Amino acid sequence: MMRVTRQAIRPDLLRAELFDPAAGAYAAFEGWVRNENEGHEVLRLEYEAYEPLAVKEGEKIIAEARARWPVRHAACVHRHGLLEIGECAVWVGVSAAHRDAAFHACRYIIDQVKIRLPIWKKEHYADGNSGWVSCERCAAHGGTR
Amino acid sequence: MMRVTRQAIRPDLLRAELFDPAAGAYAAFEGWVRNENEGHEVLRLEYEAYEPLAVKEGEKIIAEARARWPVRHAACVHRHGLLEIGECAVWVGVSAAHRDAAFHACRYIIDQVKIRLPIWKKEHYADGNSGWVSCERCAAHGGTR
Amino acid sequence: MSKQITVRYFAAFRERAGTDAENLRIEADTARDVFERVRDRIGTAEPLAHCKVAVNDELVGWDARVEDGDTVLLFPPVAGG
Amino acid sequence: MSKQITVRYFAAFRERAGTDAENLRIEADTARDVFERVRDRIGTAEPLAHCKVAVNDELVGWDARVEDGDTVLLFPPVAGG
Repeated sequence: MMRVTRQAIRPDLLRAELFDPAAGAYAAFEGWVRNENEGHEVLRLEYEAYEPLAVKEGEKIIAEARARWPVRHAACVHRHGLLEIGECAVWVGVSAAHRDAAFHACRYIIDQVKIRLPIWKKEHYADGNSGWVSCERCAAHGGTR
Repeated sequence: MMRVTRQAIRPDLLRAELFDPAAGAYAAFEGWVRNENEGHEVLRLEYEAYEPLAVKEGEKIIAEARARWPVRHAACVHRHGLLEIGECAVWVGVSAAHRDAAFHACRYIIDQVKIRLPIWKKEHYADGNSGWVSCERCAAHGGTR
Repeated sequence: MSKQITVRYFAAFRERAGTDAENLRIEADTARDVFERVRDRIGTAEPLAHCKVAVNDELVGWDARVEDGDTVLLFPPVAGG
Repeated sequence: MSKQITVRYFAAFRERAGTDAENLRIEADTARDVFERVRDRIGTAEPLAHCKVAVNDELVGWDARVEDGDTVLLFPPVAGG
């Protein structure tokens, strides 16, 4: 399940969708908006997403993870719009019988989401400037990290 | 922060304790009671813990993780008593500037918790039998996995 | 032979082009041709390898053919998460 | 020279011993000696390497010395998580 939304992400509700009596392990990842990037004080982040393709590509990534590791359920939600420091920009959750599969699938999904989804972010700095985060920096440093 | 408790684990509340404006990544793990182990249908699990030492050893594990990876906050809660299928037996949460540290620290903590804390579990089976899960099986297969 | 192509711009490309989308009549066989045709318009020196392209909502390679009436989406380097 | 040792049993050991704890007057220099002294009582063939021991709430190795008045905690193979 992949969703791209302007609504606040609710990890507590999303987690409940992955419950399964055969699942002994649950691994989750969240990307939070942080207050600093490469020495610049960041005030907020503006995410732009092309929803139809972001959803399609996200579903593909989740299917790849399911094919590689024996997981029960896997899901990802990416938010867009204007986000404040501390807000959740992306959530990934995976339930599985065993923890090894849950951890690996969770890591795979967030790593791929960050480099493949048509989503962009603009940082708004304390000095009044703003700038789009580019892929080269992104590849080396991550976004919400 | 390490806690060992008979109370139900509330991941939503625990997660909030790890918020940090400098954290761009949050990784979490939960062990859920599953309905099957090695071909036996499991009805519930009974955890026994020796609290004083479990807390002390857990704090040590968390300190080791903090020394190895640059994390902002790391915490673990292990429950004991009688747990039903689907209930959360253990929770680990880590916030960090970057996701690599969050994932590694989270994995390290749960791996060590499973083999070092003075905690035992007895499986109650559908056929009326019950049995303590022993370490040899545990080392190979995990408990809640 | 010129084709009618709708080009859509995103993020930094959209800001530099000053528009979300435009209809162009251009000579173009591939997605790459479309990008090169508008490169000045979106004022970027970004190498193609860092950008992505979709034709009619399918992510494709830069060698993908474009046909008359297609919509080409030009994506600057992505940065999700 | 015999010592007064309080031995505490956990999980499977507790069930087999039929008690949480007992006070023993035994000849024992190390934690290993205490374990061997009660091995029959807790009816286990578990190798020492799979078990853990604490003296006065500190996890220690099996070679740790025990003194008169110590409390020795015997832990069967753990299985947290």
